Amino acid sequence: MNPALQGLITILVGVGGCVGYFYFSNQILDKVIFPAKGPKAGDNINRANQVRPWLFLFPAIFALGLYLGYPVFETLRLSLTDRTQGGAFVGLANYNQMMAEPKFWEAIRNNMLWLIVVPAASTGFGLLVAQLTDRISWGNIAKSLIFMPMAISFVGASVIFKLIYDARPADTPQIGILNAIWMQFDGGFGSLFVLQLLPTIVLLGFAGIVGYTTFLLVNPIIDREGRRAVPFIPLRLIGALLGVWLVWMSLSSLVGVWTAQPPYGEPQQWLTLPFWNNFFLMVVLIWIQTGFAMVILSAALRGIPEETIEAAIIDGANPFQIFFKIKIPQIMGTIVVVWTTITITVLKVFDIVFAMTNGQWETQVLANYMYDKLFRANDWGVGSASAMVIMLLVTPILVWNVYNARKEMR
Amino acid sequence: MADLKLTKIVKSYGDVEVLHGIDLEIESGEFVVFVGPSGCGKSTLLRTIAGLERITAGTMEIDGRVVNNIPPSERGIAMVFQTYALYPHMTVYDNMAFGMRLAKKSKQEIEDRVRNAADILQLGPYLDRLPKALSGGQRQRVAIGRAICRDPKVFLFDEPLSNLDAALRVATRIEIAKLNETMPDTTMIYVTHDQVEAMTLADRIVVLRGGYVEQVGAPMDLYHKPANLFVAQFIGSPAMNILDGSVASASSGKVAVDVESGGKATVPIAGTGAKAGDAVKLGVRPEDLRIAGKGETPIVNGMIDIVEALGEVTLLYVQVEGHEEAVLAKLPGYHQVERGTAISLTADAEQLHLFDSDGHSMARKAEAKEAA
Amino acid sequence: MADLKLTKIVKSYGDVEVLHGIDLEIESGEFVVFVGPSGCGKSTLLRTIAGLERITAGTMEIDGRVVNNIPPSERGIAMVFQTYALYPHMTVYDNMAFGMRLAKKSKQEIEDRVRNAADILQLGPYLDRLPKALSGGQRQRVAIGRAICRDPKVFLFDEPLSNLDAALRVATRIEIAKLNETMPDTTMIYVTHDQVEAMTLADRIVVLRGGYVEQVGAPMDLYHKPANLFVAQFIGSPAMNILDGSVASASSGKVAVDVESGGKATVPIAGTGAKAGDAVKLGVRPEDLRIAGKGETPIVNGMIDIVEALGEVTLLYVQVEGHEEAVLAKLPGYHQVERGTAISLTADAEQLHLFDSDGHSMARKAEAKEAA
Amino acid sequence: QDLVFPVGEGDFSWESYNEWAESAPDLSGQTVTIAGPWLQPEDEVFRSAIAYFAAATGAEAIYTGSDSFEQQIVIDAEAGSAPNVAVFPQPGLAADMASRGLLSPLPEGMGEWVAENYGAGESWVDLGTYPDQDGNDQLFGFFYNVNVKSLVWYVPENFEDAGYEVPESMEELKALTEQIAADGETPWCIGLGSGAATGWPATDWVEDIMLRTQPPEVYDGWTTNEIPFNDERVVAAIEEFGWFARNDDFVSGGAGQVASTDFRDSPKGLFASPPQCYMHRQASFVPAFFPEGIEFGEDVDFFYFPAFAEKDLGNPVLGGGTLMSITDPSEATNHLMEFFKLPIAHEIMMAQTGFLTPHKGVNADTYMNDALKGQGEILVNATTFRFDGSDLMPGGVGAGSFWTGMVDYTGGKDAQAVADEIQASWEALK
Amino acid sequence: MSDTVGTKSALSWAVHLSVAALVLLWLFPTVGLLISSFRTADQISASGWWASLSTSEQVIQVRTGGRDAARQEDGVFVVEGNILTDAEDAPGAVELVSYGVSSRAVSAYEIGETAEFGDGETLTLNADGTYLYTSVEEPGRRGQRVFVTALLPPDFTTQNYQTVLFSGTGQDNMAKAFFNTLTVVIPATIIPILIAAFAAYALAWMEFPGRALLIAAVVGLLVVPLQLALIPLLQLHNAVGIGKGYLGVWLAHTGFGLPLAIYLLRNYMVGLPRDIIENARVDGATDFQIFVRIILPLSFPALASFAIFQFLWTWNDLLVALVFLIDATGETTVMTRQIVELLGTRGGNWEILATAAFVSISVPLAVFFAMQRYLVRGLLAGSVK
Ligand SMILES: Nc1ncnc2c1ncn2[C@@H]1O[C@H](COP(=O)(O)OP(=O)(O)OP(=O)(O)O)[C@@H](O)[C@H]1O
Ligand SMILES: Nc1ncnc2c1ncn2[C@@H]1O[C@H](COP(=O)(O)OP(=O)(O)OP(=O)(O)O)[C@@H](O)[C@H]1O
Ligand SMILES: [Mg+2]
Ligand SMILES: [Mg+2]
Repeated sequence: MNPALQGLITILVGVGGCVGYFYFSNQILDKVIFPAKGPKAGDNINRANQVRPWLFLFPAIFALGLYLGYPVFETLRLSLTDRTQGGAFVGLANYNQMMAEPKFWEAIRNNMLWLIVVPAASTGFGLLVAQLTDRISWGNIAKSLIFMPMAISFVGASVIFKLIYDARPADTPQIGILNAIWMQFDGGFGSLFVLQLLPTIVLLGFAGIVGYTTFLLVNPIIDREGRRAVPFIPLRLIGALLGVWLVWMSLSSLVGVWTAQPPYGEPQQWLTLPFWNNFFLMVVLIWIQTGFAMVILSAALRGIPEETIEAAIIDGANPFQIFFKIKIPQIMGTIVVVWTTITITVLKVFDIVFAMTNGQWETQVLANYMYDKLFRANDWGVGSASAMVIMLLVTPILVWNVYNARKEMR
Repeated sequence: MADLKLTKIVKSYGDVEVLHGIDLEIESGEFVVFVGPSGCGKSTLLRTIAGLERITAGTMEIDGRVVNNIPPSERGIAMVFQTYALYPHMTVYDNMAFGMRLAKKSKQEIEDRVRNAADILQLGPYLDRLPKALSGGQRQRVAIGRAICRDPKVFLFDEPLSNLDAALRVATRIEIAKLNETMPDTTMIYVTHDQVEAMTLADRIVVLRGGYVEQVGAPMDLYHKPANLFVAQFIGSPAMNILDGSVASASSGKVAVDVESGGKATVPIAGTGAKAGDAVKLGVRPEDLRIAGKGETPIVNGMIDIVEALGEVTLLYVQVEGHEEAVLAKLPGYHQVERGTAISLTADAEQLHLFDSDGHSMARKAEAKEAA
Repeated sequence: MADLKLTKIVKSYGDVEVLHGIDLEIESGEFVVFVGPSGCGKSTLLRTIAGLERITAGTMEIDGRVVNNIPPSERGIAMVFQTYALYPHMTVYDNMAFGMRLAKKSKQEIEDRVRNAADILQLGPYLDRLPKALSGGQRQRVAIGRAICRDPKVFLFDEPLSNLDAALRVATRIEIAKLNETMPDTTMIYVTHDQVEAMTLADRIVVLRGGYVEQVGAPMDLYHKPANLFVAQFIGSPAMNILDGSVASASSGKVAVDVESGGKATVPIAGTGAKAGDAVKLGVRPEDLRIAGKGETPIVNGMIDIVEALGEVTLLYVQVEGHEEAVLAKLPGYHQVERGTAISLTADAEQLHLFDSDGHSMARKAEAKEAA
Repeated sequence: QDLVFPVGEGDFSWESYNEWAESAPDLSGQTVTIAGPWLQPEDEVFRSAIAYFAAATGAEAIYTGSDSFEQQIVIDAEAGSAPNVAVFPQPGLAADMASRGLLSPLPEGMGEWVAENYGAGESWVDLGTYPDQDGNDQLFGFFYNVNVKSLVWYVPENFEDAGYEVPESMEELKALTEQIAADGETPWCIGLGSGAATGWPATDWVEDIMLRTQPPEVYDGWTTNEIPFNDERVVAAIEEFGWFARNDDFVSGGAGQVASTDFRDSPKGLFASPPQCYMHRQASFVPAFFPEGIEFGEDVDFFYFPAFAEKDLGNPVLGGGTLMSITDPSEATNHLMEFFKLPIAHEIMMAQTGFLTPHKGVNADTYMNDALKGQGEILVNATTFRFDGSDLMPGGVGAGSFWTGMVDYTGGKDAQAVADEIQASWEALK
Repeated sequence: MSDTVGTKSALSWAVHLSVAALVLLWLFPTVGLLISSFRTADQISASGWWASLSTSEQVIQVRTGGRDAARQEDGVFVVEGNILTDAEDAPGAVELVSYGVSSRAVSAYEIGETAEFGDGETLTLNADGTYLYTSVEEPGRRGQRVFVTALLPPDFTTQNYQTVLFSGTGQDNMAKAFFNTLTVVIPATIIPILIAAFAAYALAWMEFPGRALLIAAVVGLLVVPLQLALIPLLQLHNAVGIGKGYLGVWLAHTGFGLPLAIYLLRNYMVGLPRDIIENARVDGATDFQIFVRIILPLSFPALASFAIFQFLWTWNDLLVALVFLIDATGETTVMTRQIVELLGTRGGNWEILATAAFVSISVPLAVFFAMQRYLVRGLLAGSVK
């Protein structure tokens, strides 16, 4: 049979089966079990309506329970047993073993970096693009182009970036763009400008923005002594601490920028530069996820009532003040949702690290660590234990989301 | 303390010209209301004054200074939006303080001004609330308060009451009237759909239609001396009844009209232009109609279609032959009348309005004299 | 062709009881209007009748059948929502036909009924449009048409006009009144905020307050004989002026009242209960006040605070000593009065209302007789 | 499917095939599924080889390749949907799966046959024998497609231009290395990059050097961890590798570039103009990554990675290879295994790709070219043949810490420290 | 606001410029890949892709004619020919800069100059590529190696695409893989959306005990790493007889995609106007009818947006397909796998990598561009209130 035809039939059967379930189960409920006829019509309809949510939910609950719920418990079980001993219960031995491995701690440290940088950068860029393209004529084209990486698989993206990071010996033409640019620097004024002045400006700007944001976060707490119940004090404090840390980080890197002796004229193995290589890997994910953030945030920006912006204009706010003081607070909810989604992606994505460095040169992350344990070392105990750690890391986000969902229900 | 002068203001969106050269002068401290049917350009005109829209041509002057290119925040205006446009993430206090903070006013001054505005509008207890915890009327007051805090020279309102329910609308309207009195130097420009608001608040009303100014004048002038059919029908609620007719005879100072549906009327008109046989339109307000006494020539004969008794007045919808729309009469007091009974209505000659076939009002005798 | 009987209807949301045992009988073909301040439970009551909310206690009967557990679609009702609730993705025709299609009516019947409803509401030209291509008034007509198509025994309206602008509101109100006449057998229940709607449409008005029924009666009864202070102030617009006072002397059939601000009034009251010195409240409607003639005892003496000239009437806000709110007088015609001038107002004794300190109305003489 | 080489034509060993084909039962309707790591173009070649099995028996033999074969076979076998035959790229995983009861022993008599018919036969049997679930040693793996790792590739004309000679001993090789560096040129191209498997080429270096600095017994002890990984002899071998790889003058791009240069890219330096390096140590399969149009023996050639002349350890050969195991036994599968004993099953491969076999019965003339024939001879004549050590170590070491350790080492980490870490990870696995 | 007085044009320029910069930055990697996919392996490893757009100076190796082309004149062997055109893989017409005959001195001679080297060998190379080679000894089979420094014009090839799409059995397999992939992806997109939509509706608009708990559970399951689930689930599939196949892979994708689908769709549906749903109820619609006739059409933007996301994920997925679909018989294969297989042994070849990556993103890109207008207005309202 023609594969196209075969595919079509299979598709029809699959989708039809699904539609059929919903249709016929409802029909049976309404027509056979609790027919809306006869003397008990009213009661029957009521009863049918009590059953119906479960009809609607059944496939979802079934699939979720089976494909996601069950593995969670299975993982928990595996993480407490040892297969080489025939599945004997070993308590926390796997966890102990994992904790003893420096690679694990390296992965934890890197993961923390990823968890801060990638969601922040993706959301930040997404927001920036969403805002900037909002009112320009070719905004939709720009958005489409920036969304494009979403269509590229992680592995494909890794290929693309490997080409970018490629290094060739010094006297041969570089085929990696990054090194080609790097080789242009010679320690002269150009390099001074691009490698020291520019980063200094960027870093100072970044520190400034973060510092200002931190100030905004803390301001309501210290200002106007408790005149108002400030919402989310703990969240604000955490945010503020994070902000202070980021400011400190950027200021200390400033020192690095001016004291470091860049190895001019030598092609760099970007993926092997310790610490920095993490960032080169993160760039890939940021490149992909920005499109996602942008799409959702741009919709949220459009949802802001125009009048509030006009009111701010009349109040004398400049474009930056409008953006930071009027727009951002109003779409905070969306920002957090986007942030959450990307955070979860970060925790789960291992393909990029796997394909580009496989965790070597100190780039290990938890997801790849887990994959390593599961499929290379065939150590299901430790692999499952690390999976549990991944899930644990998500708990704060989970709690927050559950809290939100409950609030919304009320 | 600002007079506005608009000269040949044109505003186009792309190819669509929305305002076709508006000339308008507004004096310092005046309360001017823009009215007009939906889409006539009221909001657009207001927004060009605010600077939220750039004008395509013409000159806009505030206090003698051309402001065509001055950004909104520097025009000394404040604006209250139909949807309140409160910043949802800020408390009432912050909403009001926002503009002043941006202007780097001192803490003390901000505090003072906010308190002052809150006092005027009785918002004191709500300063720490977020807008979503306020009722509609309170929100609108916050929006007004925010504008007051700016201490503007020109106060702009774009249908500020249309989202409120009837009772609140009345209450807030009165507050705005009071505000106008407490700030006698502030020019206020107010856009509304609502008859009553326009009539009660305005020093002068500007009637707009399709991007043109139809008439400018004090409320009672518009009510009594509409410049044309449009204004006549637009001002006053329920709207003026318009009856087709023709001139039976035109003596100097008096025009006798045969109403198409059979009635007759004589209108005192400064004797210009009208001659027997001309098609004219006769306007008479529902509240001017009364049941024709014996011996009086009725203007309208018809059959009662609907009776609405509102307590102090009774509305009669009278079906008149050859006239599609019912003629509405508003009679004071309570009238027990049956649907379907025949009725004859008349009105005092002084209350009648006559329009030529182009819809222009024919000046009444008294007015013509005045004008002379 | 359906009478409703509500017995001790209680509705709670969680711990909050919103309706506290409503008893109400509505006869077949009646037009009943629910009024009351925001949040009093009007919508909730209407929705329990529709079956959209399950009642917590009590019995609801339609046509003698207990419908407590009958789903909305089986109750023979149709409902028009404040927000129209049109299906945005269906044409006008489909919107109206949707319910009938679900009920598996024949194509022909659907066609007939939709055409019929479209004729009644003059929607013929719009049947193929999507709701977004209609104006507000047209949308509301579609919503009504959709309800008509269901050929309901009970027609429910929840503030159907509140999203329309003034002119449209009047026009649509009239259409609903006509509808009521074309469907004389259909019971209609109508929720509104709007005085005028309530007065013009209702056969009977149900005044709700905080989940209790305050008074049920014909519009003119409520206007003339409010059962208590709340109804008195609620019905009629502008609201009745309430003046504090005390009984000076109470002879049989007449109570003399000293108004706190200095005036005096004599109210004809069936001589029950009132005795000299009792604190009472005197109610007088703005439209009943007139400028006290020479020799007349004024009820109110005060100073004119605001004047609103509306053309056919003039509103005077009179500041009265010891009385926080201004007393409002609505005088027919145009009055040229200055702010700040002193004024004395009075009213006919028959137009005065007297309430005891609990706010209950003291029955007037005539009424007491009637009741007897 | 058409057979690539018509039966009866060419140098192939047709008689044994025909003989077997005649006696083979009719297996029409049966299917044998084979999963392995070969992808394009090897998969096509392999399919062309098993086509002869299909032609003879009527059974359908289906091969599917996958780049993540190692993970997939584990998942499939665990879940119970394994193919009939799995082609393992290294013994470690096979041994692991055997101990979990996921493999079936090869048919009776296979062991004896290998011992008799393969060069260094016993060692091939040993490499394919693992304890099963119950701890009993059984033959699970049959080696098919072997490669020789002790090869150094070079461009003869470049040597000619510079006047260099092919070195005969390790001492000469080191001297040549120094001389090339002294001439201002770069002697070696070394690349350890291999995506997720980055680091493995270095393990081959270390293993090769181990065989050249220590007796085979030490090597064997090392691969089983009887001799710990951080033994000084192992550390010395690592440092010997460091002599080549950690000297900026000796490797193209400098030492820093070694770890991240893709092993598939690194031989290209030989062919650059001017050349980026003169020598490249890599296994027999590397020609697949040479630029197009390179001719064996002319544009490129290889020499044996020599032994130290002063150490009397003979000419040891390091090799690797794929082995076939039965993951889901069936009648047809057993017959397929029989088929792989035939010379023709090897010759078809030899004639089309860089396939080497220790099968003594094959006609060496069917090798695709002389170079391969030479490698085949190295293989058959090896005095000491040792299998790739990292492939023998447990997966967590041989495909884990050893790889990453070598990357760390080329990155500048101390050899002893690296060895200690690897040893620690090995102990953790026990 | 677009037209607010006083918006500075400098600012709007800055906006345009920064958007342009960002777009370029985002586009850059992909452009590099696209260009690389039109170059040969040797070109890619010889120079950066950006250089391929202009003429570049490169050293290339060519050979003179060998033994067979030589004729003997006066005791010396003479070979004449044109190095630029003679050989099969000759570079064609290029501009020559210099040449050399030893790998140690690749540009020792000017064009036109006569080189003398070895034991009495001479070579003269002219600008048009013609050469004269003489040698006292008989030349080798393959002739003298010559290094030429040449200016190579931009040169692109579609060969890579032919290799990826049409080489050998590749053509059949690609077509088959394409339809197989569609067979996997379309139901794996529609089924979870359908199931999620029903569940989302129930969670948003139906009253039943345990609703909040279920919502919480859905959020919690967003984070389960899927690698863990593979073996137990495949075991299960085998146990219940689904084995490996389309049904299995659909179910797996459904299970893995559901939490996000339910999360996003529920948030969207909660935002739909309550009155419409109640009105439908008064009109006599059952929940099923409300869902099908009212909710589904109204949720179309959200459904479309999620469909795009799910489509991209399933299209780009390899792991789930490998585990749940592709069995040892090789009957079923998907695009991603086909591409990975192509990369196979030649994994180091950028040109195949690049081409394969482009082939694999072409369909998702087409889908995206076809549906992007829904994306831009879709999800939005939904994911956030
Ligand atoms: N951005 C725009 N682009 C094109 N036309 C516009 C734009 N904004 C307004 N218009 C058109 O300008 C005209 C005037 O609009 P405007 O909002 O001023 O009317 P309005 O009198 O305020 O009406 P309403 O009473 O309904 O608010 C309308 O016909 C409208 O369609
Ligand atoms: N779902 C709910 N949960 C809890 N309380 C509710 C709910 N719905 C309504 N209420 C409360 O019930 C009371 C009556 O509400 P209802 O909507 O009937 O008022 P209403 O008279 O229709 O007011 P309005 O005129 O503003 O529409 C209000 O106090 C409201 O807060
Ligand atoms: Mg407007
Ligand atoms: Mg309500």
